[in-house]
Amino acid sequence: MLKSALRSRWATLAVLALMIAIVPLIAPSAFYLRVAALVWIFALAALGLTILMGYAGQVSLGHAGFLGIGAYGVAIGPTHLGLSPLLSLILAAALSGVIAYVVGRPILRLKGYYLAIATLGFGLILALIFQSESAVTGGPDGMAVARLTVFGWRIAGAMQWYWVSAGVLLLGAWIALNIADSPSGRALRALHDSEVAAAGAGVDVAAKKLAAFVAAAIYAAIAGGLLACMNGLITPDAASFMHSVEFVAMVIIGGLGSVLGAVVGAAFLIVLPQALTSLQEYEQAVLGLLIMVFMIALPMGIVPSLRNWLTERLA
Amino acid sequence: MSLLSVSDLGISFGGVVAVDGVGFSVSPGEVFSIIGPNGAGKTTLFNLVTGIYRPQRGDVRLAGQSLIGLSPHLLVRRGMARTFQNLQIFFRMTTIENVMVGRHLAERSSFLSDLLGLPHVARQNRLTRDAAFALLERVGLAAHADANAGSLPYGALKRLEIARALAAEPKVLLLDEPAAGCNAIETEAIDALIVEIARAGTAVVLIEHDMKLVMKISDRILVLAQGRPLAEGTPRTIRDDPAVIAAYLGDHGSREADRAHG
Amino acid sequence: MAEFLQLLFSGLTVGAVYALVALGFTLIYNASDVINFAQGDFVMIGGMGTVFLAAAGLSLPLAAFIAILAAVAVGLLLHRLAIEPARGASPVALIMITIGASIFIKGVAQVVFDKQFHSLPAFTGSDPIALGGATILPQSLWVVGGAIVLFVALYLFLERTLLGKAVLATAANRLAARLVGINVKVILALAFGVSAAIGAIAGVLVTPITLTRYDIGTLFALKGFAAAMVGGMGHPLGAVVGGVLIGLMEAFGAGYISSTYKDGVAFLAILLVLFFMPRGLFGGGSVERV
Amino acid sequence: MTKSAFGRQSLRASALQALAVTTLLSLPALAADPIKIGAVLSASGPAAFLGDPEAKTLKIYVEELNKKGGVLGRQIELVLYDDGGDANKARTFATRLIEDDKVVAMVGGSTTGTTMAMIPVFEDAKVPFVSVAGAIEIIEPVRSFVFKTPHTDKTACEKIFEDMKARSLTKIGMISGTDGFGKSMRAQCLRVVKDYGIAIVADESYGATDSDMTPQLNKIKNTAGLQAVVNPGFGQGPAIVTRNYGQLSIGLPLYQSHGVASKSFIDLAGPAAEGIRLPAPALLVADKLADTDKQKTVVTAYKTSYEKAVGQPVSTFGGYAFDGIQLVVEAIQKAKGAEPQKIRDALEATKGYVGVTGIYTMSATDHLGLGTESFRMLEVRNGGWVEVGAR
Repeated sequence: MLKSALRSRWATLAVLALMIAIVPLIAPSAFYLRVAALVWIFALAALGLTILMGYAGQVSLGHAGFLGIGAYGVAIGPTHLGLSPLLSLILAAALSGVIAYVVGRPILRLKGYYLAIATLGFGLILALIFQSESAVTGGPDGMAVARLTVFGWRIAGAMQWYWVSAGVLLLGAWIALNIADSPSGRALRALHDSEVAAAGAGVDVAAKKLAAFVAAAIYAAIAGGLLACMNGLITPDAASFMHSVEFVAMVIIGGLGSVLGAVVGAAFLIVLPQALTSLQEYEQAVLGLLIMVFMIALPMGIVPSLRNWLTERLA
Repeated sequence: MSLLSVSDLGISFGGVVAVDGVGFSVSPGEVFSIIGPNGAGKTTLFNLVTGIYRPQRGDVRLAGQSLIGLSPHLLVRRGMARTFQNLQIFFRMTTIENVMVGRHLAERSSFLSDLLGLPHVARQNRLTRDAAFALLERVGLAAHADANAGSLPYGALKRLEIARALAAEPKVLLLDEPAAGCNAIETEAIDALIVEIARAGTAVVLIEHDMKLVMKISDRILVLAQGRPLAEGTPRTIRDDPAVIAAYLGDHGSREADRAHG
Repeated sequence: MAEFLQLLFSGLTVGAVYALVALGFTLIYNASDVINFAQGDFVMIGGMGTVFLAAAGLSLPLAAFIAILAAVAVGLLLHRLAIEPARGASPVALIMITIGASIFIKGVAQVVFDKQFHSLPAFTGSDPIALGGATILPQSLWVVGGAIVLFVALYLFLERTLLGKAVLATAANRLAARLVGINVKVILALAFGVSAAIGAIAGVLVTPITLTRYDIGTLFALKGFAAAMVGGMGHPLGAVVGGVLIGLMEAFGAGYISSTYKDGVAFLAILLVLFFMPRGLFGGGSVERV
Repeated sequence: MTKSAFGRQSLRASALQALAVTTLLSLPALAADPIKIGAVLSASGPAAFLGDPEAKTLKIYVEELNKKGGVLGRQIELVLYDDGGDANKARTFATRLIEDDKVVAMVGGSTTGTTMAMIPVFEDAKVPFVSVAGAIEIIEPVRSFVFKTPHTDKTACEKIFEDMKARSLTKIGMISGTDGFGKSMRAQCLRVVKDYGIAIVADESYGATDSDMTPQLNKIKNTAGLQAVVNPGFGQGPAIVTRNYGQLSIGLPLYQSHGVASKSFIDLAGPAAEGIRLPAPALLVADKLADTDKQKTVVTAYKTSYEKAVGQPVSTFGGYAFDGIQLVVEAIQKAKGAEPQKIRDALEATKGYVGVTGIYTMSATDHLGLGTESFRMLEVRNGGWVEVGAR
């Protein structure tokens, strides 16, 4: 009973909502709100990977590329095309989905490490385009992004961005949870374990993988758009390989396939560098060490391990 | 009237002929077994029939329509389901979810409505769950419905695979060694289950090494040797066929077959 | 013609480096199914180690030798402390562990060494050799020659020695290898050690050409990984061919088409190769067993 | 006033200090409080060769200053963060400096990208920000609280083209890095090149991490009528370009940018560096400066203390940071207080400040205050820098 309560999607959403509600109450300054808003935004992108990697078991080492599409879409739309930032965000998300749909078909036929290198290559090419097409993207130093305006309300300041990002994350989490417990979600989780058996049960494996890939791309693009608007500037390193790696690390450290895990993983990797600043030049070494230790000691990830521990304790 | 008819099927891998000139047909309600020594091409034959490999020669027809070139998930739609020799269980899911996946084709919802969690998705989930639960009851796994599939014993997983295949409401069910690795009691349960499935009107195609089981429940048997058909007929004719005895059953096998009948 | 030759030399030199890194990837992958993203950092340790030991007054060969030993030690530690305890983890988790290791090695290197670029003197002078209107540096010959020697040595080791055959056996079937009395743990450690040595030797060879810095490993890891995949993961010859191919594509792409998308050319080619041959050039077709 | 001040520093301040503050009412209430100056630099990551010497310079400078008693009788507390070259991280650290650390000024932003990301934070908070990154966009248009110390890449281009014109080199090739520095400088050079009657007949680029540029250089070499080549870029790229340039025996004059102005460039590029010219600040030729040179004292002092503490040759980048923090400290001194607004006003009023990079004279319309005269054209001779040409 308790176990199923802990697993229910309303429990997850409630925990998430609680986290979101508490942070502003205990945050000593706007800096903490900014860090929290970054956590929500990166968690949103990580949620896309939760669907793709956690549910469907398809690795992507190019996720940041789609983040870049969203971010640059929001930057380019108002600057070069005269579109409103909000419309640009929506169009960028759609474009990201379309691109994922087109490249996903050939790429998703690959498996395991081959899929990893193909997505990695695709992400690198995107990052390279953002860096090279200076006339449109501003080149390596990036470009300025117009403020986001939603129905006349101009979003500015840490507090407003905190609530906007938290709201979008909640929506994203709700959708990810909906998928998990639906015919499509079951199909994705099934093909994760056995593609032949899933096909044998009537699941159109290629189509479902593609749907997950597109969904992941849209999540990433929306996160990228929000990031760009919040910072008012976007640089190509947002789409870099290291950020793709970070997203994978987020979903694995948090707990593969767990919605709350993606949030916890994002929090871990966003807050950690802030906490490690006192270590100065040892920061990187400690970061690498912590990633290794977590992967080895908690292979299931933080949230599932914690949940198991809780259910065992309470059972 | 035959439901599934296979004719002159053949494939080679890198010059080695794996299956050659195999044909058979199965009628609704019939239990048709395929036997043969290891490496005779039984599982390859299954993979050809279920569209996992594309045959280089021959034809597979279900209710008169050719299935050649259709991808596996479309075959299910036509009414064909199977189980796997080495288990293909969804280990990250619960027992009942495994069977629910089997209901995939019967489910009415789109990806979009799924991610928006529309009310009819919840209704659909309930319907699927009920149907899956009924199947679990039928194979005797209802008590483990919410357990992680990975925690079930081997014999139970074999039955779980059958339940998942049945969830697609197939006209033809292909079972690849459903009793392999099971103890006597588990084998008994599977044996009863297969008979019951056939009695309900489903055509069952069975690959099995347990001769006792095969001889007991089969209506007809096809013997494969080195990818080619060696003999076909009722359990009695097969048991008495000198070629089969020589090539495959041997002394031990025929004695076992005797015991099954006696 | 001269231009073609110049691009060819350039591509071969760079390709030889990629090939060596890919070879290291392949060896570890074969023995343990792990894609080691810290492979590039062995190259860095080889180069940076030699630079700093030489600066401390050691002769170049001795400095290089100690640096290679240091890389081997790091390789063995990586296996013992990070890969071995995570046995049975998913491939993605293993990738993340090696990426964590790579970040860790870089983090330590920037403290132990520094964050500046460094170079080594060329082994046999830096006067370019003219050849058919093009020029090639003597050090390039060292790199290409070194890659050939290492590849042949690895080939002979795997095919002709009992220990090498044990590595191949472990790669083919770990359980069976254990059953016939092969100490799988030792074999895996050996694979990490040898792989680290190959990387470090590559580092010593290329530093006079490409320069080195604490974080140079990421680039080598990405290109080496790509080379290994183009060749077909797990095939030593495929790794070498893949490496040289990528080196050549980059050089000819930059020379004849555009230098802006040089890195893109290589990865686009990878996407195309995998599109037509999903298991790489040497991976062959595989039949899924169910 | 006193109450809130106590509240804020209660953790750190000893009872004794508190007593001192309350008794010595004639002094400012926070006299014993250190002045907090922030710095966000790319001390690691791809731009580490910028951020690393910058970070080291700031640390050395602040330590020395504090030993001498600090400024206005108060110690300086340097709050230093490493953004790893990531604009998003830089922005977060900038927020942290303002919101949490409450710094009164900031020196940093190793790259143009990170600087641009941080500018809005400081503009909103009205805290002066002295950038150590190159591009001209940082101070054009002028932003009230944003200053910078490095020469712009435009000035570097002008200096190079002046020299080319003097040597009547009119058809040139360009090979630029695709990093922020290389791209920005290439764009500036293209903008001003016509003013000097020079034509760019070949225009190539290379990736920041490329290890072989012979393909691109070969293309340039085969361009008809070529008289010289210029290489806007920083990092290891220009060193490899220089080596490849020598390997292909192109033999024409090669100009590098101030992006490689450090002795270590000569070490990396090896013998092929011989004869190369580049625009650089006086810092590189400290020992060869005439005794009458205004910059001689400050340049020699910085060079000596940096090289003694770090054990590596000075670079222009460290110099930018040195000038940055020095400008801020001078401004605090002049303003006789550490309020951000006062520091800003004093910075803008900087007149004839002699730094290691050049002599700064700022105004409401110029938040850099350096001209081409701060650059010296140097040539590599016998493995060292020599000043050439008229200034």
